[in-house]
Amino acid sequence: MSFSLVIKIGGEGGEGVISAGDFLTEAAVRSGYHVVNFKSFPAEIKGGYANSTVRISDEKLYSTGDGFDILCCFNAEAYAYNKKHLKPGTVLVYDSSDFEPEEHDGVIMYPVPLSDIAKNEIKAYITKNIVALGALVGLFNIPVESLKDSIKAKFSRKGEKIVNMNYQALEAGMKYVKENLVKKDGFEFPPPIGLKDVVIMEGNQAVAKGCIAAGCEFYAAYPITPATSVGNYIVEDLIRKDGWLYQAEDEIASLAMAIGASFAGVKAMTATSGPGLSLMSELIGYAGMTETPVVIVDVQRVGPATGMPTKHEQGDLYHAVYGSHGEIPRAVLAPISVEDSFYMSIEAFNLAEKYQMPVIVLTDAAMSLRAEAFPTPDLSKLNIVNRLIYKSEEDKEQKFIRHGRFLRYALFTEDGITPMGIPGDPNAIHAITGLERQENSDPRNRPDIRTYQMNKRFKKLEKLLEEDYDRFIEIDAPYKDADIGIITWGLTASITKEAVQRLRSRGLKINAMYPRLLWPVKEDVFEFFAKSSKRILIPETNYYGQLATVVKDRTHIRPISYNIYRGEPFIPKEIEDIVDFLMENQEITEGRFTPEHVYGEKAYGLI
Amino acid sequence: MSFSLVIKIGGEGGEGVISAGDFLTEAAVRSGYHVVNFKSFPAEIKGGYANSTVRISDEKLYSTGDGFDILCCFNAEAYAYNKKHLKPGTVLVYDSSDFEPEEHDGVIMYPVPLSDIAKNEIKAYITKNIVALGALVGLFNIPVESLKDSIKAKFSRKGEKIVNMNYQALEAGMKYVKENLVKKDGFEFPPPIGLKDVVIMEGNQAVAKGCIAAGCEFYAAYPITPATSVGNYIVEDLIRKDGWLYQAEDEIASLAMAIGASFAGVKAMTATSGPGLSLMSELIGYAGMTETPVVIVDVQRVGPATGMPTKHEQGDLYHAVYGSHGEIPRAVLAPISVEDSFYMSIEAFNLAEKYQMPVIVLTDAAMSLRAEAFPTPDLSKLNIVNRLIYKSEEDKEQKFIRHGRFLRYALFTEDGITPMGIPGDPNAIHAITGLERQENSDPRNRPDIRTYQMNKRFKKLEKLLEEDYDRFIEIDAPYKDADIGIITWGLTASITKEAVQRLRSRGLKINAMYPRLLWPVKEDVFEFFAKSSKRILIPETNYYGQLATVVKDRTHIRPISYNIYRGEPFIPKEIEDIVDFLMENQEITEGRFTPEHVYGEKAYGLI
Amino acid sequence: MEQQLELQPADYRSDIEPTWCPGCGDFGVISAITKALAELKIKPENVVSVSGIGCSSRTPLFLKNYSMHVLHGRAIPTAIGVKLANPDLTVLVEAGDGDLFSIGSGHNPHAARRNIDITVLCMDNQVYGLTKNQISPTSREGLYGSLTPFGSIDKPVNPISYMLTFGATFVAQTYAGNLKHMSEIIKKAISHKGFSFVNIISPCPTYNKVDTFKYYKDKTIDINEQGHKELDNLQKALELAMKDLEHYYNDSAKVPIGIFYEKEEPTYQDRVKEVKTKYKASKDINPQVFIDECKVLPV
Amino acid sequence: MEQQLELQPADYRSDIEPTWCPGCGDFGVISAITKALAELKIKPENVVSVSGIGCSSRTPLFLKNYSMHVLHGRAIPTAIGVKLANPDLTVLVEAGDGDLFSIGSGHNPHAARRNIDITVLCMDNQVYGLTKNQISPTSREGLYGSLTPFGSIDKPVNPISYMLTFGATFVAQTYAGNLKHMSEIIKKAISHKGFSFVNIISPCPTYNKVDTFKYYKDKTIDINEQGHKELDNLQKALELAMKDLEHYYNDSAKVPIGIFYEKEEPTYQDRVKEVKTKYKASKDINPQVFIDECKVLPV
Ligand SMILES: Cc1ncc(C[n+]2csc(CCOP(=O)(O)OP(=O)(O)O)c2C)c(N)n1
Ligand SMILES: Cc1ncc(C[n+]2csc(CCOP(=O)(O)OP(=O)(O)O)c2C)c(N)n1
Ligand code: SF4
Ligand code: SF4
Ligand SMILES: [Mg+2]
Ligand SMILES: [Mg+2]
Repeated sequence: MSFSLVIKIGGEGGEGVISAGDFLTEAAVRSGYHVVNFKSFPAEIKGGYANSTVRISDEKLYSTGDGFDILCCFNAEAYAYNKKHLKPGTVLVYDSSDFEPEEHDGVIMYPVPLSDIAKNEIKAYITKNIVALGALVGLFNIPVESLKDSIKAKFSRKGEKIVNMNYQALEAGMKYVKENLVKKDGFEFPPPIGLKDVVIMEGNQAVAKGCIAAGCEFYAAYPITPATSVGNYIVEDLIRKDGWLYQAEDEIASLAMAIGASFAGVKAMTATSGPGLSLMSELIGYAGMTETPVVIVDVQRVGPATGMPTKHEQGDLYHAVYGSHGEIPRAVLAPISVEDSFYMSIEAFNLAEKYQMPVIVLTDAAMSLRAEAFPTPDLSKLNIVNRLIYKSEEDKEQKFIRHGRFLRYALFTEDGITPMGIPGDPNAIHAITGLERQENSDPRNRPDIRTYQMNKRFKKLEKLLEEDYDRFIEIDAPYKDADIGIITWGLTASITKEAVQRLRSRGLKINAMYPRLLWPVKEDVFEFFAKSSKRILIPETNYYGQLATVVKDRTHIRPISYNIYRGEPFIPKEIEDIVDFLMENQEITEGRFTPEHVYGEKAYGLI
Repeated sequence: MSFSLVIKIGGEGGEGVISAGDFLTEAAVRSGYHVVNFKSFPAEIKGGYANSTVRISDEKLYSTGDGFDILCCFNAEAYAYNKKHLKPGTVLVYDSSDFEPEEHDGVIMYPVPLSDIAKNEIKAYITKNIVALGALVGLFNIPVESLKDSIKAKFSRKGEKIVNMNYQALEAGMKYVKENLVKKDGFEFPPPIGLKDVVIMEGNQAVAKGCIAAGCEFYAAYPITPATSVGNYIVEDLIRKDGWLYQAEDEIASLAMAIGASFAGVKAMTATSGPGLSLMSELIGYAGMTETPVVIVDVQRVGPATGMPTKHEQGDLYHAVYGSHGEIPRAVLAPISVEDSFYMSIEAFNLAEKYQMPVIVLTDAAMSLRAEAFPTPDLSKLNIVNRLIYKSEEDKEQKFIRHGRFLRYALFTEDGITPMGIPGDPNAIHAITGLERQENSDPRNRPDIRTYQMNKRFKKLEKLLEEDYDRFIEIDAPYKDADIGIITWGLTASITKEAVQRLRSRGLKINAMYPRLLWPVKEDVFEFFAKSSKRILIPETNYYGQLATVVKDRTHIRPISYNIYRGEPFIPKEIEDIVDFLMENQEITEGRFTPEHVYGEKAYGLI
Repeated sequence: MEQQLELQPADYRSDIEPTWCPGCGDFGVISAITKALAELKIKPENVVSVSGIGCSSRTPLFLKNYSMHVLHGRAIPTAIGVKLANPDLTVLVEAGDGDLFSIGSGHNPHAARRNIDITVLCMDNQVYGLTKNQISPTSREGLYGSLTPFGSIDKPVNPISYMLTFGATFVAQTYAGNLKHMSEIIKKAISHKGFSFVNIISPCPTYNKVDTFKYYKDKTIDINEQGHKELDNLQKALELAMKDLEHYYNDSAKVPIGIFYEKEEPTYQDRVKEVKTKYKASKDINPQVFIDECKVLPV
Repeated sequence: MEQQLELQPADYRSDIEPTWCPGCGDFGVISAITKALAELKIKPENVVSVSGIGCSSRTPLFLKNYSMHVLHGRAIPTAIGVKLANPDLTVLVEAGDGDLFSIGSGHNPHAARRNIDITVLCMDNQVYGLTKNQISPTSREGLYGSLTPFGSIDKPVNPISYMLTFGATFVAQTYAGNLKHMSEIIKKAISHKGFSFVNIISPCPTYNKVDTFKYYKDKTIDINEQGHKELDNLQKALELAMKDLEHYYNDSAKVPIGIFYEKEEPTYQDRVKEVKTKYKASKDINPQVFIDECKVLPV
């Protein structure tokens, strides 16, 4: 990376911390940079410490890095939270009308009276965050025209006056630093590169856009942090496309509605977080049992129970894979980035429709808010799969009709997939039921029929493994005999990618595998990968090592689990550290490890 | 076994098939025999094929055997279902006023006009089942006085007239066979042994009695087959003990109520089947997160969804172990017999109270109805555990009080267990919440606090493994180098015991392990057992091999799974057959197998 | 499936034999449903029957239209999904008193107040049949159930006044012993545009030994015949509804059957249409548009 | 904890600062609750506050009594469990309109009709606060929500008439802008033996820009002062209740506050006691008895 800069903005929730980060993100994209951000705020409605970290580079980014280069503090609390991370060479920009920081060796300090400027010069305290952006522009040569464009794009709906007030605030910040401060650091933006054909999306937005691109026409919602905004982002697109979003009375109703809509012939979904996923357990089983396509997005947050609703965790994989009484075919997908969230949402519908089963997509709180720019998807080039629908005229031999009854659950297809009948078609009238049933849907308790129907349902997963599995597995294994092979999923995969680059640049032989499809599992793909590495490491942000369980269940791999469960994603350095730790401890070949093992103390990461 | 007899009675549901089996069972117990039965009827309210199999012996029984010695058919349908199992040497007693069977080589036939005798002689068709019992008495010398006692015990509430009518029916059956049939078989009861100090219970009754013995005072119920009768059996005992059973509006409410009652200081439970367990997912997480003791009995039935409500399956282990979003400490218990159901229900409360967490007990549809006689439990000899309650006078240093606040979630106890405060106590006022929290229950998002609280909660399971685990694991490993070591659970364990006896008597070296506590898992206990056997076999009545997954997750064992999922328990012969199959195929060391592998055809068991 | 000029009730009956006990009220109900559908000439392929779990909830499996036998308590939200996805379908819910008023009771208010155009038929036997005799929310006080061997100590639910309060736009009661009345009411309920609710007293001779055909034989009274005609008067409807359970406490009280309330109001679908018009909704829009809107556009 | 002769409202407040936004109506509600408890002299250790999830449902965490902050929608069944386990406790539910009337709405009828002696306080801001602005079941038509950017097209729930219909024996409404009225009503609700429901209009200045303190300032009218005194008349209560939402459609309509209904009826606990008397219930019975009853006894 020739250029990479991490700017962290912290302050009181509601003071524009998050939107300042968003402006910076968008402006960077306008200028043609790669950008990734991370936002965090408390579950409480108002107040509390919020922060936004924006990383900008001229190369593709996988994480927001290990820390920050530039810290911009709107208040003393933000300073207090972050001061332990102020290292020599980092920059602190702070609201000098609010507080005075301590001395920090080698840290470059830029006091700017943000509040005073906003209040006294602009006469609008609310512009404090824009004043801060102005200061950053002045100090680091952030492309100001892009920033202005971003401001304009956001505020133009509110009228020219508001736009101008914000321009003024920006300029006041710039002016203040020009006139009062001397640049003492070396951080500097190269000149803007200019607009490329990219879109910029947040994680939940990418899910929403992916679902609409896949042809979703019905979405049943029940609000829950951090999933609600999938609905916020999709609702108007859906209406414009003559679909509908229905705010249901709870999550059970949501999934029931989605299943009803799917039965009626429409691609349907719901999105929720852990508590909602738990409530949906019984109906997930019903969708699997009745072979009804449906997509369930779970934007994971910290569990169990209410947990920490705005915080990151990869804690719902167990429930997604093993939850619900009895056994059903299902697929569990987990995108590893915002861009991937878009494509995996499409794939979720593709798998649900092709295999007539529930598909669960696992993202998480941090991913939901992360913004990324990526090449504009071209829908005409994407594969959109639709369910197999019974067409009487194609069934000349009337194979799917017996004694005048439509055989929704016919047992004679090789792959277990049988055509669906859609209400309105007089030739495919049938019932669906959660009871075990014979081919024509009549309930039956017979041991043989039961066994055949179970086999029918699970045969579909075998086909999936053959026809669809491989494209979901990204293998980055340049070494025949790597020291360590890392397997990981979701946001942790993204962060691991950066760590792997660094480790390799330090000469370590590290292979990596990033499965997006976590269930079902193709044993030989995992074992083939594992052969290339002496040891397998699975880092996850959960307690037990949930992917590790799935891997142990379905393959022969005995992995080393590395688990944090503090409500935050990994930083790349932590992945580096556990790898270094393992390099120093060659005798470790498996087992579960936590930061206590590596750091020998109770230091649990960033705040 | 010097004496063992299996009598199967089949007919139309509602015709007294089940109660005939129950009379036989009770009478056998009265005479001092060991007895086990298996009952099966359709989910439909009326009609359909029902049957009851009773096995009687003078030695302890683990299963109802592989088939029957004597088949008694009340109608043609029962005959049709069973005729393929009529082997030379077996006996068929049938209602000759209803149908005529085909010829069967070597099968001894006794036609008895059951319906006609009931209708014409007794003038009460309803006594057909008692007439049949009379015929059996006449033919096989079943202790008639015991049978009369059983009839009297059952009907005495209805008056002497009814008792006498049934006596008459019994005698009419006896008389008919004496006068009209010649005994051609060799089946014969030895003389009665006489009453011993035993109780006779059905599976769900044993659960109910165990729970009341454990001190349960509150039970929230929502009816569901096959769990409802736990409530039926417990309700009056509970009231007499000044407790209460509340019929809730659904399963979610049931568990919420049990949690509320537990918070108020009372031992509380609910019982359900798979669909209910799924609905409870979110609250199971809440109980774990808030560290509230609660017992959830899941009488498993065939899933997924509504499945086959009256049929046997071991399909809910995944959900019990891995279900609910996020991660909590919990215990999952599975009794292997009716007697065990009694003791494991007590243990469920013991573990829930000691470790302040939800404990799930898994039984199943077949176990729920199975009757067994076993030595009368002596409560004065049983260990009943109560929760750790905060007592201000014992906390002289006020360790659990900080700034006037009670530290419900104190982090400084070594085992993670902290005393509970019970409403009414002014010294332990506190809140519980599903949010991550600090020691005094205030919600907190801090990474360090989150990590500490997670560790606190899971530390409890470590203590459990140390202090309580071993007594739940029955190991029967007489061989140092067994050919096969079988690990299995629940009802399958019971059936396996008989198969193991037979295999050993045939000279095979088979070890066996029957864990009652399925979660958490103590790796070294499993691995120690596994060392004694060349290969490990895990038979289960589910599709995936759910215990196998848990074993693979938590130990190094690579088992051979043997799975049936037809809605019926194994018979001992099937366990023998898979073992024989494995003995012939020494190259098989792991993997998943089904009857197709063993029998090479699509023959799925008994009906 | 051959085209038929005249649809007969039998055309809506599947070939599975109902598994109900002899004498079960639900036999009457299914006859009334098929009769109503035939007379309304709604083609079987355009009907979707949705149910939960219970003896009554098996009804859709005995019908030859599109059917969803869902999970206990989830018939109404599932039916809503069907209707929203395809408003041209006739969507019926056929479920029990336990299914709709116990585990499913949280869904009722929201379907009713939104006036979603589905027809809910509650087959009310005042007991849990399928699970073999427990009290249901509509059980009278004192009724024996396996979990309440002392007799119910709960005041029963009043389905009619509930649904009126929730804002249902068609609310009626009928009785399984009166096929003609039943099928007429069901016809009207289906024809009504908006959320319709019909409580059907449908005795369970096996488990409810009190609320039997014999009990109801001379107990019902047709409120419409008795002069209740001003059907869009909610206050009046409620007053009448309040009397529905009086017979439990007063031997001489009658059980009102007939239409309590009926009012034409915009359905949920009508309102959705308005919104869609504002948004110029169209199936033809290329979703690429939605993607392109995420480009960082020049300002 | 020192013994206090006189309990003050502050004795019921924990030392956590409420995380509510400045100006949130819930500040008033918590003051009223503590005031009511202090005046009723109920010791903090004998109070259990139970809530679901929402801004309002945080209330129990800000109180210094026994508290259960449960899951979304599960406050009422949890509270029932507490009360049944220990009838001597004063059990309060403090939750939001969404919690109680959306996800939790299936629990209301059953608690009410059984007349379980708990007090349910609904902090009704007509919006989902905690999840940042979605319409709630009590939202007026047209209200903007993040999932309904076109404005709500749903008829709102009427909590008062619901609870009356369900059989609650104490039903009232009050307003967070009127501390005195609030605390008086809450006192009466707690004192009432049986199921009490109080709807508390408690504006959310952050997300509900319509139903504000300003809006309600001169809108409320005390029905009891206005002559509604015959409190055990259900029909009248319902008539009044039906008018509760009129102000949404008619600018000159007032919002009724006060007690709509109050009637002494046997509580669930009273009925339980009767049953237990019949069964000669006793804590002292040795459970060995229950085991021995399974012996096969000589006849
Ligand atoms: C989640 C769940 N809980 C419980 C059950 C068991 N169950 C099946 S039907 C039923 C009640 C049926 O009562 P009702 O709806 O009145 O129907 P009926 O049989 O009386 O017609 C219950 C509790 C279930 N199937 N699923
Ligand atoms: C099962 C579940 N679904 C959804 C949520 C998200 N959620 C939290 S609070 C809330 C609504 C709160 O509304 P209300 O009860 O009116 O409380 P308010 O915040 O307005 O006081 C929702 C949907 C959750 N916590 N759990
Ligand atoms: S149990 Fe009752 S409701 Fe069920 S089928 Fe029999 S009579 Fe009908
Ligand atoms: S969002 Fe509304 S309800 Fe929630 S604390 Fe803020 S003002 Fe109160
Ligand atoms: Mg019923
Ligand atoms: Mg609210």
